Amino acid sequence: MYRFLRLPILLVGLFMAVSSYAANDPQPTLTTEDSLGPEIQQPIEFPHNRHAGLRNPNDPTNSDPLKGGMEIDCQYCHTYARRSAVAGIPPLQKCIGCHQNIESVRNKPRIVELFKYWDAKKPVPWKKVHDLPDFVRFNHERHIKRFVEQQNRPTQEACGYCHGDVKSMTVARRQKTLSMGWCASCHEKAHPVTAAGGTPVGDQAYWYSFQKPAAKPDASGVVKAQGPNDCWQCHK
Amino acid sequence: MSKRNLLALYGNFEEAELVVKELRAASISGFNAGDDMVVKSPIEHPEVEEFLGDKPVYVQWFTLVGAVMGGLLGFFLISGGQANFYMQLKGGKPIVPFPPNFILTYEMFILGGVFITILGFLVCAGLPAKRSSLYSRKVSEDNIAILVEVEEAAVSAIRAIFVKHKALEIQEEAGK
Amino acid sequence: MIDSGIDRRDFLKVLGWSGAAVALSGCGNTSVEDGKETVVSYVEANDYMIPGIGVYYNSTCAQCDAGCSINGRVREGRVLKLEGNPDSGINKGKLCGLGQAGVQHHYNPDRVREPILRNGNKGETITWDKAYALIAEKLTGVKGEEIAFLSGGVSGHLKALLGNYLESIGTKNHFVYEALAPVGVRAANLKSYGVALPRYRLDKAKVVLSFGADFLGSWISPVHFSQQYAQFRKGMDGQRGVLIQVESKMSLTGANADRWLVVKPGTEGVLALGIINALGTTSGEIAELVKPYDHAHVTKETGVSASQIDKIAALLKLRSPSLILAGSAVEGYAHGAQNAAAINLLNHVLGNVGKTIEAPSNVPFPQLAPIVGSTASLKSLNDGLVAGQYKVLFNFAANPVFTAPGAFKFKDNMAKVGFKVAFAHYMDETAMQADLVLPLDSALEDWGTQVPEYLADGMQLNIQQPLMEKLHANTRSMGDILLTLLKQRRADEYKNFEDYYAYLRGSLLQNKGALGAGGSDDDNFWNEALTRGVLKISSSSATLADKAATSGLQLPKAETADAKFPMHFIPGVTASLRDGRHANQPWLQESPDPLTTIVWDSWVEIHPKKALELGIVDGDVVEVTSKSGSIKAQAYLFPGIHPDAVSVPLGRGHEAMGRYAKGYGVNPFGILDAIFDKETGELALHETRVSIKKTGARVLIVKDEGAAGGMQMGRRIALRKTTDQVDLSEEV
Amino acid sequence: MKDIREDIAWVKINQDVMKSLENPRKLYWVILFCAICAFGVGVSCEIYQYRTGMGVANLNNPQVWGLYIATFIFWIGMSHSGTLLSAILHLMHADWRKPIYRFAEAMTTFSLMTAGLFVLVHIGRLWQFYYSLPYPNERGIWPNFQSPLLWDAMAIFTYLSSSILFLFVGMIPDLAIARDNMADGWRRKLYTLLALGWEGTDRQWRNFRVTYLTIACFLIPLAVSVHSIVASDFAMSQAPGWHVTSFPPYFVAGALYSGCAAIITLFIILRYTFRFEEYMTKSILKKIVRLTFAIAMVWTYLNAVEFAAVWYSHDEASKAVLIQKATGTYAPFWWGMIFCGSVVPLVFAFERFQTNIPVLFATSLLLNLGMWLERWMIIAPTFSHGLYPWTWDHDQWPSMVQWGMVFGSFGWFTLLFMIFCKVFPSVSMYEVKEMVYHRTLHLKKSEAAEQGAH
Amino acid sequence: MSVSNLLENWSQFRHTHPVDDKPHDPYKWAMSIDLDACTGCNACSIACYAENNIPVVGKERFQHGQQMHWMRIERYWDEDGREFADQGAQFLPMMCQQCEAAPCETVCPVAATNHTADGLNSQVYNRCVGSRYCSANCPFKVRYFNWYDYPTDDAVWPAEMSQQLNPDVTVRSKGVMEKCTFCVQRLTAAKSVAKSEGRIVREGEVQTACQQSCPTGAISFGNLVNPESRVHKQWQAQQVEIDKDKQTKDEKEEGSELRGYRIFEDMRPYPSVMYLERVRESAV
Repeated sequence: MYRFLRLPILLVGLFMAVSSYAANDPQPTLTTEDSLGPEIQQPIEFPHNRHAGLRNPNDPTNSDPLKGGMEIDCQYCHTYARRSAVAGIPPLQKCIGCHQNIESVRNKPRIVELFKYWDAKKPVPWKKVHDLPDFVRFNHERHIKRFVEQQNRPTQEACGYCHGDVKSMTVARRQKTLSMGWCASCHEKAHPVTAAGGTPVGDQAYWYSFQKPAAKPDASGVVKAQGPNDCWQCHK
Repeated sequence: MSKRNLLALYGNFEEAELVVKELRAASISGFNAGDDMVVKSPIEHPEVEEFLGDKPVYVQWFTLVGAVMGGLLGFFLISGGQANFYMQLKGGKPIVPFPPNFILTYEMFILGGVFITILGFLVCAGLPAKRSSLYSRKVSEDNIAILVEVEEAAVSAIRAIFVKHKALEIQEEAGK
Repeated sequence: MIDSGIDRRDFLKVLGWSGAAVALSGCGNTSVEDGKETVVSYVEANDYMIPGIGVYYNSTCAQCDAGCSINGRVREGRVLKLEGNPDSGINKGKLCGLGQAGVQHHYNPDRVREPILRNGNKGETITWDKAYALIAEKLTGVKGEEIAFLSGGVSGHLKALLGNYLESIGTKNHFVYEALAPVGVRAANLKSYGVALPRYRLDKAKVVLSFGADFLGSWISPVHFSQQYAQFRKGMDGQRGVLIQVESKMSLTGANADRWLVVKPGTEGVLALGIINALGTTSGEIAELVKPYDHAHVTKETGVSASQIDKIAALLKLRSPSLILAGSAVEGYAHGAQNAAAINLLNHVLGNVGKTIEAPSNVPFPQLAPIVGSTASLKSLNDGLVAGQYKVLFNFAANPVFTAPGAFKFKDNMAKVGFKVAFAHYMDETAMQADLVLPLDSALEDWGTQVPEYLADGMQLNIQQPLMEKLHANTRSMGDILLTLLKQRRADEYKNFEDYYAYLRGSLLQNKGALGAGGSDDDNFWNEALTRGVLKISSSSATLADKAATSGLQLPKAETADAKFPMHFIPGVTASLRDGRHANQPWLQESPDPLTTIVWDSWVEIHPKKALELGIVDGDVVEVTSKSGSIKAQAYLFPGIHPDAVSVPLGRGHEAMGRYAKGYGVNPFGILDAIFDKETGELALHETRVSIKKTGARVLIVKDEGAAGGMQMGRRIALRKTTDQVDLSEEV
Repeated sequence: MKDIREDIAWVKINQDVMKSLENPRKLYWVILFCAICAFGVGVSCEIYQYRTGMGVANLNNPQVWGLYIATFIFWIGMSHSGTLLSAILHLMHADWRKPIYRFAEAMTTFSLMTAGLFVLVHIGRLWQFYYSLPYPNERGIWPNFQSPLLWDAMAIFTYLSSSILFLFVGMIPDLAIARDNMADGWRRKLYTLLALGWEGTDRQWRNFRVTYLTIACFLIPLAVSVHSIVASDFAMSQAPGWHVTSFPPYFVAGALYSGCAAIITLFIILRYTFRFEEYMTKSILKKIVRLTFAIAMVWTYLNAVEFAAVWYSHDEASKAVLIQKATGTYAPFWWGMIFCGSVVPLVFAFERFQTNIPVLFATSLLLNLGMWLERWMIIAPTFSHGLYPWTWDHDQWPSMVQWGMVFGSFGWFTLLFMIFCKVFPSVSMYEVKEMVYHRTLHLKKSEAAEQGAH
Repeated sequence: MSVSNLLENWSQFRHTHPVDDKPHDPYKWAMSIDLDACTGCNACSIACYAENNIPVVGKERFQHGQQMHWMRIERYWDEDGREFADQGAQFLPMMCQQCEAAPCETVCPVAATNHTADGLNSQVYNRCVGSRYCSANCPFKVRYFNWYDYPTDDAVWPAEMSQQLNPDVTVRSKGVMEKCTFCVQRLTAAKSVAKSEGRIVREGEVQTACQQSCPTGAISFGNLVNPESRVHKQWQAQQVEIDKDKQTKDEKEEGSELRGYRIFEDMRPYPSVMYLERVRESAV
């Protein structure tokens, strides 16, 4: 008699399973073939790997750019990130500042192009790669402060949370979805207020939002708090 | 042993009833009045159940399961959604407030009940189904049809009963 | 060199800001869009230029003559918002709505962008070189007395430069015209206190009795007075200051008064003398003067009840010091200066001079001191125009075609001039009549210095500096234009000054000793001045006289009603539109008039009683006719006006000046009769008599106020207590 | 007078009803064309509004809702009588519902669909409508389940889908009849598909009966909840004139009322258009009319209760709204509503009018007008005369865009209804047969009893 | 959706605001407006236009009641039928009251308006679908709907004018609701600075645009839970408590000498703006 109950039970079960799975995992993945955002035509193909990439593993002391990266810190060029909500692009004078002394690449087409802009006193019209919708206001400063200054994480790791493995790219491309659910998936969790080795700033109470950090460390010995979750943190 | 279908049409319900009674009474080998006989009628005759024997209906169990699942799903979907990220206070109310959730649970309860009931109906009534090979459009007008599925051997006995009761029309499936 | 300190002026040039993309599509598109937008980036940037973070520069507000110092927020090379500069003694970090709308003057889409040679209604864009050459050509062979230069009030280095230019072309015909200048008050003050504008100290007064001085709205230095007013309301020793306002049409200040007294238009002086009479503390010639002004007489003339006069007199006696102000509403009559003098007398009687009326600072550099404008000056220009005396007319910072009283027929007279040059920001009514229109930099792109006429807090030289790069390549600073024109005449003398900036910097540095920075390094001094936006200069005080200026004080008898034009016409001066020069700033147009909440249009204020008599209801289009013309506007029933008067606000009714000004409202200047103050020769703004008539049309009044008409319907929204019900002493 | 003739032949029932599916008359095309035109007006208004912004509707900052929500409630209310009455009468074994319930249920479905359009039309950013749907998404957020609008959406979705299922399930045997009687063609294919292979076997009928009964049981509380939730859109808010405890029953009564009025209207139209005089008898009409009268009096009572409650309360703001309704700008409409809603139905009290078709037709239209006005009078006066006097508006009047969409909605409804009537049997054939059958049995029994008595 | 989260933090989800034991800490932004100091000059309103990218709608749309001023200055007359307004007018700046229990929040179908941890009533433009229910339920009617697409309207923001737009504030397109935010962009910036220094925002460190421009200083704004703040002191001096729908001072006799009140307090929205009653001299 329960013969004909099988189908509906199966269907309902399937529906429940799918919906609960979908509800638990709201993060979409990038659907392009190489799991990266679209390729972008920049006025000059800036080789991030050359500047920020790791040094030649065979000869770590050799910083000859032809043989590997130079491991320049992200913040050497993107200096605004730690001081402003926007990371910004270094002013042209910064590129020139180094390149006017590097004779070896002076005649490479990209560098020639760069000097053309300099001579014309025109800024390079770089295209935005991680271009969030206008109503989203991501604050670079806060994230740098939290991860790099407060928790002493390496810059490339901290930046890489959102920007991906830029040191291996030439022209930067998006690696994460940057969807709201993706941002939120981090903010909704309780994180340690300071990581091991991190430097506490002030009395630390001021970066939580809905939940106050616990007064005492939990069993594992860390004080945890949830990331800010007001809509107005990012949308204004 | 191959089986064959026979269909007889009758103009009114009383006559059909007599046929059914006789078919049940007659012990014809290869024919089981309980399983092999189907009565098709243009309207719903509660009496059919009486003379065909009480057959259970399971639709209400679907209803129960559907309604309960709908209600539970409703409540937990809503409360979970509220409690999940961007759990923010609204209008000074708790993040998971009961009155609105009950209202929505109530609606989901009904929604689940109705949907699963329909599902149950389709399952229990065996719909959608292919049309059986013997069917007369007169059934959808005013005739009552009696469809039997019998062993080859019993066909003639059945047919005799049909004829005896002055069937308006008898259809017989061609032999295989 | 890359890293060396970049001069502020050069800096604007090398910034090379690329991001023209302004985020406009606020909240439409929701997906991440890589590579569609360009990043804001610079060629070179100073350390403090961080994308995403605003930089603040100080400058001076040019929206009115008060001389508030502004603090402009600049981000990514664009000025975004103006705020008050806390270092300024005048506005101390605050800024009124008019001042804040200055960015809309700068970004106005209707600015003139190229020099235009006009021929009738057609205009032809020409180059600056051609324009300069044209001026030189037109001036050759023209005698000095055939040239007239009309300007608004000017001060600072621009004034000096202008003076030099006028001298170089040999003319003395500099007409300085301000439509709403307090001329009558100045004259009376000179008589009573020996200075034109003393420092009023509302904050020290316990009672302020203001005769038509809209010091919170539009009078002299409203932001400064508002701050004083706040202090005055808090009061000393928990005793809240009392404000009584006497006027015929309620001003913003009147709306804030504890008692608003409506008087018959023009009889403010009578009431003042009546109060002196009621005080009963005088003797000698003053007592003699006020003797006829007993209660019966005053009540009959002014309409103010005897008990009210006694109450005021009692209050003035009880609380001292007080401050009596004579404002713009009292000076607009043929006996305006007399009116004001009668009111000033009350200060003398109450002994306020020296207490709440203080001596102003002298301006140590007379060449930089402001020349104040008046309508009398326009009148003499107009007379000259009628006589066909002028062949060349320059116009700068004035719009007489719009603001001259209709009786002047200024537009027609101006046509008689052979060559008219207008230095203009917009194609306003006067520029439309000019032959050559030269586009000026906006106040936020320009260099300059300014000395306000009313020095609120000691001598202060205001610095004006560009907040951003020029918006339009072909506009010029007035200073640069004058310098170029001067070089046409006296090339040798000015060859050292590359441009007006160099002139300004040079002459300030030259005088830095006198400016109180004798020892400091040039660059430091200059940078400090730019950073602070104001130069506070120690200076002597003028001497204040306390004269019982009774001689010649004679107020006219009550005049008999004019049957044809029975109503008094009071041109309303609103805080945001003033004489209409900023009517093309949409924030000001859309900012509701505080009293009527009407926007984007003109209206005729009529007292409800009078309206009932005439069968007029809200929104009826009425025709207001004077001897000189007539205007039609919607009626607004207003409980704050004398029943025998109607009022139409000034500032609207432009026929030119771009999309936000043109065609909104009517221009009451056009129906003003040419009646002048007997003493000062100034136009008597309030002396026009009108008749009003329903036209039969009716419109829906565009206002913020809802259908409840400013009533609370018992909802407990805006509550009020009286002073005997509250204890203010404990308040924070 | 009988609800139906007992001697009517079953074959004739099939024929009569199937005839309504045959080639339409000219009049049908005319009506259909008009409906399309009207709908077209509505659609173009919406396109204009979608592109330009809601401002073209001449809504303003206190008056944010306007006719859209008023008409939305109107259509929701209209939807109530069909399914709800059908379900109640089914449970009560009132077999006179049988000839009329099909079109009434169709009316429910279509007016709900029309109401749904108004939700969409009303939304300022229609292109972001999906934000209000609860589904897991990449934003990681859910709609606000505390909002009565969401309850509304949920209730309407449930009601609409349940009504459609109820209508469909009840129609399966008729679809089988249509399938059997239809010549080959797309329609036959359609009916074959929709009939799901129904053959009228005993197993099918058995499950059918239970299912139909169960859904009817669910539909009654559902229908009541739908309109009381619509009422809570208002009653849950703080606005004067809305924050009234009697709103939910008031809305339900109003819904039944307007639905019944609409049933009368459509009854008369169908009776003439498809010549259903045999089935849609005056006797049945009389029953509906009496029911409508009863509901009209309930509505009148609840209306009076609402006014009385406001009048005797200390809520000055609500009182002000009431006074404004009776004397202000909206007074003509408000009194029109009282007249149409409470006075006009008194016609139904007279027996001779209960079967007077022209009178009933006119009256039912007036009732509908009254009920539309009622909804408007709930919305507009509260907005224009709300809590905060400063924002009281100056005689806000809906623009042509709003009127166009209201007009268009009637076109849309008519369009759907006209198509339905041509595609699906608008009288339930098998149930009329049942009705005839049972009445015949009853007749026989009573005849037998009579003879026995002799 | 984690049901485990629901069960784990159940007690947290059942807290109510502000009457329950859930105090704002460390921030609760609040305002107090001294109506005696307010002169009705409109400087605040224009400052708000400048700071928050508020569109100027023009005469025709204003006539239709579609104005967008987040801060409006209301002017009330005496209602005793006097011939002249000889007691002056009453001005009242009205903007979003940032209610603690905001009626608008519960009714938004898409949760575009919520209560933030620092006590603001947030409005998220990009989430808004434009049902306008919040405005319908707002007792103060301080929510403004974008009836037209102002960003693309050349009469509102021609290319030149659009350069003035504040990049910190989203420009609202058609179909979204907007309202006063207490200049949240300034608050966030100030909080960010303070966070980096490991402290809370100091009194006076952040000002709203209206407060900054007000020539008479009628508007005080600050952190209500910071005992140093002027707002805190004012609320305390006036004995106005945020979580009361009837102030205890009103039952006491000396309370009647205090000027502090909140509009529509008895409807229990718990507004964050306290007004100080206007005072009139009784001697004249």
